[in-house]
Amino acid sequence: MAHTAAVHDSPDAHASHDAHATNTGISNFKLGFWTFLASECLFFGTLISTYMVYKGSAIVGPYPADLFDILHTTLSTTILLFSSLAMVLALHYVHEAKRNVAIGWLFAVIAMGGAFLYLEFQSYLKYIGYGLTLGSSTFGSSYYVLTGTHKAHVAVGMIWMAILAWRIHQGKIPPSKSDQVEVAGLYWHFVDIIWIVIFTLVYLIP
Amino acid sequence: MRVLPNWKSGVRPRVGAPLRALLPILLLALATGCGVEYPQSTIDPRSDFAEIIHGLYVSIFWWTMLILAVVWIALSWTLVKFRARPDDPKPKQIRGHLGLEIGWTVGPALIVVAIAIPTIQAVFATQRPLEGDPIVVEVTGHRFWWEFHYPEQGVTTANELWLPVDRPVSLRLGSVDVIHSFWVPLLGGKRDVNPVRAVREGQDPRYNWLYFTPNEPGLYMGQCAEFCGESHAFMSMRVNVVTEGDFDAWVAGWFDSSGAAIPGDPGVIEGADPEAGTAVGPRDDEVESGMATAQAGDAADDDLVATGRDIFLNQAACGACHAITGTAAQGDIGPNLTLFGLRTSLAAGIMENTPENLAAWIIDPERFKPGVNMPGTGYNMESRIVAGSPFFWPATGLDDEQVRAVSAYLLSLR
Amino acid sequence: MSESTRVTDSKPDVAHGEKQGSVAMYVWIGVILAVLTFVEVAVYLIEAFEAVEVPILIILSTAKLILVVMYFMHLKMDHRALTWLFMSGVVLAVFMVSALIVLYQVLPRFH
Amino acid sequence: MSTATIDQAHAGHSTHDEPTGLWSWITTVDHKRIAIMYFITATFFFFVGGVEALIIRMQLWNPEQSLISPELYNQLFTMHGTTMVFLVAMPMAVAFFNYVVPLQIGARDVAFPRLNALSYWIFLFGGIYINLGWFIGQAPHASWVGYSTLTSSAYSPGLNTDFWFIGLSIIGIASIAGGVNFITTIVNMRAPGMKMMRMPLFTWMTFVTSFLLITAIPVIAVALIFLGFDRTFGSVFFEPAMGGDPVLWQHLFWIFGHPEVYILILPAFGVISDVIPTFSRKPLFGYPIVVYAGILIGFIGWGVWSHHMFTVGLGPIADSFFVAATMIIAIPTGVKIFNWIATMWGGSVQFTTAMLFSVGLLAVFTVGGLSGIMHASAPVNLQQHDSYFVVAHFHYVIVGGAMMGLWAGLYYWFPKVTGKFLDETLGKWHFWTTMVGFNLTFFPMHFSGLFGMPRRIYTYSAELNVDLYNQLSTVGAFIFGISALIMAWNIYRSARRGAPAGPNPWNAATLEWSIPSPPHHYNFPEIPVVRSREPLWNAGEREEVLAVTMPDPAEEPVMPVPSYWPILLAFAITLAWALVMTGIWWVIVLGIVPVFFCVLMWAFEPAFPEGH
Repeated sequence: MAHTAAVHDSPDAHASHDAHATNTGISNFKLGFWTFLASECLFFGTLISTYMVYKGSAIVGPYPADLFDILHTTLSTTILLFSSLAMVLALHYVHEAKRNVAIGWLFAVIAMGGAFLYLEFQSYLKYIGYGLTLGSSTFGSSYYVLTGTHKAHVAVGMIWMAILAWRIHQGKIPPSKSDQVEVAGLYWHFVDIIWIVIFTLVYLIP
Repeated sequence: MRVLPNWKSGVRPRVGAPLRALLPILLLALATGCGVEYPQSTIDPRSDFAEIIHGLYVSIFWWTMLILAVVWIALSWTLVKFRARPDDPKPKQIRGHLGLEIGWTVGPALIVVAIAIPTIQAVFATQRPLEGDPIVVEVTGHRFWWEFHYPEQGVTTANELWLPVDRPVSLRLGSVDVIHSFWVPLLGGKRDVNPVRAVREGQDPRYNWLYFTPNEPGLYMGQCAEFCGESHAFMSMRVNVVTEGDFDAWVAGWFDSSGAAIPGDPGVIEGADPEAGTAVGPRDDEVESGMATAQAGDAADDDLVATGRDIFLNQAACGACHAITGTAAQGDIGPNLTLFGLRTSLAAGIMENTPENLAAWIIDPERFKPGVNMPGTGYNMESRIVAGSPFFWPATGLDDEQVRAVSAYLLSLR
Repeated sequence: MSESTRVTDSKPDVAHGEKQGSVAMYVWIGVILAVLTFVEVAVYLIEAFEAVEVPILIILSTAKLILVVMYFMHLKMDHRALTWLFMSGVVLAVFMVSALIVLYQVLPRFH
Repeated sequence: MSTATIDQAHAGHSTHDEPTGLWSWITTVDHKRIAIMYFITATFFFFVGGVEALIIRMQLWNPEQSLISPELYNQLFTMHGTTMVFLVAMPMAVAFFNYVVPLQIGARDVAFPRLNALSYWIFLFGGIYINLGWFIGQAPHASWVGYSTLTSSAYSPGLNTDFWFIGLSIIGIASIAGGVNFITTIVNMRAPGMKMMRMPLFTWMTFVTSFLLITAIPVIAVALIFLGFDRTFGSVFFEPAMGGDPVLWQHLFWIFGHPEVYILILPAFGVISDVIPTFSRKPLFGYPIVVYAGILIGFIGWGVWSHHMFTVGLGPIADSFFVAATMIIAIPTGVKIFNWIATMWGGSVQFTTAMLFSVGLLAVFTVGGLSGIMHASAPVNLQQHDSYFVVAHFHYVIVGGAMMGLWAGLYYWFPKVTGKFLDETLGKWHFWTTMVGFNLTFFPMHFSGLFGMPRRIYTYSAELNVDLYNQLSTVGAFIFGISALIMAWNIYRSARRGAPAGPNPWNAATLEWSIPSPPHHYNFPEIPVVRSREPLWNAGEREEVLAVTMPDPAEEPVMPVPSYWPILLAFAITLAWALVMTGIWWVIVLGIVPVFFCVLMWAFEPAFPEGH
C-alpha cells in the first residue's frame, strides 16, 4: 500500500479533487472492469469445465475426431490473435491522438472479428450438416454453448468497437479519455485469451 | 416357521439404544415419556454399516459438546463478569495476544484432526466392495416406488426388500427417472439413486452401491430421502430381514408358479385381514379348470378370488403394467405383484395391506399418491392430463364389487 | 462510462504515462503469439510428440495467455492490485476446471 | 414535545437540499436511498417467506395431515428457500453494504452509483418475477436447489421451473454488478489514510463477500443457462438418456452454493465485529487475525462444495478430500468466535439490543457450526443428509448466524439512517421472542431428523413418532413470526417517533459516526483523513478529523445526477429474460434490442452534472 500513501501524502492532494481521487490511481471504470473480467473467468471456466467433464461421454456421433478441421480452426485462431494486435495498436494511436490511424485499426479489429465469426459459422454449418446439433449429444450441447457464448462475446465486442470508432471520429475520445478504449481493449483481449484456452483444450488436446 | 413382525410396530428399539449416547435426548425422552419407538431412528444401528456410522457419530457428538461447553462457558462468564457498571472506567485497550491466537488455532485444529482421521477411515471402510458371498440386489427407483431385483435368484419384487440376516448385501442403485435416495436408517446411511447415464456401446454404465450386513431380523422402515416430486413423502419402503431359511423359502415360493401358499402357518401372519389373509389362494390351474377347492376358506372366497383373477388378467388388463409370476401378467411398468399377499404394506409403504386399503387404492390411487401413474376406476383424472404426465393410462372402470374381487385375488397371492 | 473517467482527467500522467509500449514491441508479441500457435498445431500434427503432447500444449497456451495478459492488456506495467484481482479469478477458475476434470475423468478410473 | 426537539436537532441538514417524492426515489443513485429501498424490499420478502414457512409448519402439525395439497406444499417450501436466500438474506446484507460501506471508508458514494441503482431494480424485478408463478398456480416446485432431472421438461412440464431459472438468473446479474461495484468502491474510494488494514471489519467482510459474489454467481448463471437450454432448446446437458449427467448440476450448483453460504454469513460476522467492540468499549481483539480468518473462510469455501454431495456416490477418495477441506474451515471460524469473546473480555459490556443480537449470534451460531462438523464427517452425513437434522443445522447457521447479525446491524445503524433510535424495550422483546421462537422451532428438528424424518416431505407417517417435535417446531415458528411483527412495528414506530439520536449515539469508533444522523446526501462535508483503526476513539489524541464539527461546505460537493436509465435497463433485462420463456428464438433475439438501446443511452448519459 506504499502507492496509496504516496498518492495522499501531500495534504492538499485530496482536497483539490476529493470526489475524483482513487486510492490506486486506477480509474474506477478500469478497476471495475478488471473485476468483471475476474468474474468472466469463472463464467467461461464453468463452460469449459462442462465441456471437459463431458469429453468422451457422447453416446452417438458425430464425435470431435470426425469433425474438427484443425487447419481451418488454426486460421480463425490466428486471425483472432492478430485482431488483438490491432486492438492494442488502436489504443496506442488513441494515446498519440492520431484519430484516423486509431479508427483504422479499430476497423481492422472489427474486420478480423467478422472474419473469425464467418469462419466459425462456416464450421458450425458443416457440423450441423454432419448431424451435430444442440440436442444430438452431450458433445453437441457443451460444444455449441461454449463456443456460441464465446462468439456472442466477439459480436458484442465488434459493436462496442464500432461505437468507439464513431466516438473517436466525433472527437469525443481525446487521449485523456483513452481508458474508454483501453477497457474495450481489455474486453477484446480477454475474449482472445478465452479462445486461446478453447483452442487448446477443445481442439488440440485429444 | 416364518413370523412376520407386526406392521405397526416395526422394529422394537433395544432398550436405551437412543439414550446411550445422547444426554439431551435422555432428558427429552424422560419429559415425554419413555418407551417411545422410533422405527426410522438414525441412532439405533442394526447393521455393521449403521454401527460404524453410529460409533463415529457418538465420538464426534462428544467432541462438539466439549467445544460447545467451552464456548458457552467462556461466553457466559465474560458477559457476567464484564457487564457494564455505571462507574466503569475506560477498559484497557487490548488489541490482541499472539499466544492466545496460536492456542485457539492449534487447539481446534487438533480436535479436527481427531475427528477427521476416524472419519476418513470410516469412509474407506464403508465404501469397500464386499468380499465373500454377498447377496446382490439391483434397486431401481421409480416415481414413487422401489423395485428390487435379485439377479441370482431371478426374483423381482417391489417396495418390500427381503434380506437374510447376517449375510452381506450389495445394493446396486439406479433410477429410471429422477434422483431418489435409498435410506433405511436402522440399516445404515443413505445413498442417492441416480438416473443411470446412457453410455456408448461396450462401456459399463455407472451405478451407486451400498454395502452392509444386517445383524438382526426384523421389519425395517425406510424412505426415499431425495426430493423426487409430488409424492416424495409417499415413497416409503420396508426391509424384511429374516433368517436364511425363511429367505430361501420366500425365494422358493416365488417360483411356485401355481401361486399357492408357501408351507407355513398362515395364522401368525398379522396385519392382513383374517378373511382374505388366512385364505389360501387357489392354484392357477384349479381356477382355470374351474375346480373349486376347499383347501381353506369357503367356496365363496374362492369364487371371489377367481373372479378377481379374471378381471386382473383380462378385463382390466392390469398385466399391461404389473407382473405376477406364473400368469400372463408380465408388465414391467408398475411394481411386480407376485406374492403380494405377503406384503405388510401397500403403495410403497404408505398404508397397511388390508383388503379395505387395497380396494380404496385400486379405486383412486391419485388420492393417496398424487402424480402416480396407476389409473383409478373413475375418470376424474383431469389434473394429470393438464400436468402432462408422460404416462397416462385410461381408467379401469371397475365397479366396487369388481374391485373387491381384484383385492381378494391379490391378497391371495402368498 | 463518464462517471469513472474522472481520474484520468485530473491525473493523465499516472494513468498512461508509464505503461506505453512501442509499436514494434506489440508487433513482435503478435508474431510470437502466431509462432506459438503454429508450434502448438505442429505438436498436435506430429505423431512423435504424442506422449508429451498434453503438457506441451498446456505450457504453450499458458505462455500465449500470459503474453496477451501482460503486454496487450498492460498488466505488467499496471497497478499490482489489478494483477491480484484478475489472478484470483483465474486461479479459482483453474482450480474449478481441474477439480471437475479430476472428479469426472481421473477418479472414476480408481473404481 | 420530542418532535420539536428532533426538528430542531436536525434542522439544517436532514433533507432540505434533497429532492423528495416518488420520482426522486425511482431515479435516485444515492447509495443511502438505494440501501433503504433494499432493506424495505428484503423485509417485505422476509414476511412473504415467513408466511410460506408458517403454512408449511401448519401442514406438518400432525402426521398424515392434508391441510394443503402436496403440489402446493412443494411450491411453498421451494419458494420459502428461494425467497429467504436470494430475496431476503442476500439483499438485506446488500442494504447494509450500501448504506454503511461508503460511510465507513469516507467516500461520497459508491464507485458506480448508477450501476448500484441498476442492481437494486434488477433485484426487485427478478424478485417479483420469480413470485409471479403464484398468480397462475405454477410457482417453482423443484426445491431451492432445483436438482436435475426433476427440473427437466419431462418432470416439470409446467411454467414452474421457468419462473425459477429465469428469475434466479435475473437476480444473479444484480449480484455480480453489486460485487463489482463494492470491490471497486473499497479498493478505490477509501479516504486518505484509510489503509486496507485500517478498514472496519464490516467493510472487510463486504470486500470478501463481494469477491465471493463475482466468482460464485457466474457458476450458477452458467448452470441456469444449461437448464434453460435443456428446457427451451432441447440440449441434453442433464439428460441421462443421452449421456448427460444430472449430478453435474449438483456440482455446479454447490460450487456456487457453498460460497453462497459464506456470502450469507460473512456480512453478519462483519456486523458483529463492529458491534461487539463498540459495546465493549474495546478495540476488536486480534484485528488482523479476524480479517485473515474471514479471507481464509472465503477462499477455502471454494474447495468444499462436495460436502453437500456425500450421498451422491463420488467415491472414497473424493469424499475424503472434501471431508478434510470442510473440517479445515472450522478452524478459522472458531478463531473468529474466540476473538469476539476476547474482545468482550476485560471490556465494559453494554447490553443494548444490537449487542444482544450479536451475543445471541455467538451462542446459537456455534450450535449450527458444530452440527456442521457432524455433517462434515461423510459417513455421519449419510445418516443426516436430507433429514430434518440438516434443516436444523442450516437454520441455525443462516437464521442464528446471518439474520441475527443483520438484526444486530439494524439496531446498530438505524440511528444513523433515520436520526432516531429504535425503541430499546421493543427491541428487547424482539430479541427474546426471536431467541425463544427460533430455538423452539429449530432445536426439535435435530430430533425429528435423528429419528428419521426426511426433509422436503409433505407429511410424515405417524409411526415415526416425531409428531411431538413437529408440534414444538410449529409453536416455535409462530412465536418467531410474532417476533418479526414486533420488529416491523418497532421500525415503523421508531422511524416516526423514535428518540432522537445524535451523530454518534453509541460512542462508536468508525467514520460513519463522525457525520450527522441522517447524513447529508453527500455524506462528508470534507473527506476526512484517517490515522488509525478507531478514528473517533482517538479523536483529539491523534489529530483525527471529526466531520461532525465541520461547517457545511460553502459549495456543495459535486454528486452524481439522478437517472431513470437504471430502472429502464433493469426492466429491459427482465423483459429480455422473460421472453426466453416463449422458446421462440426470434422473440428472444428481439428482446435483446431494448437492452442494447438502454445500455447505449446509459453510456452516453453523463453521470455527473455537465461541466464536471
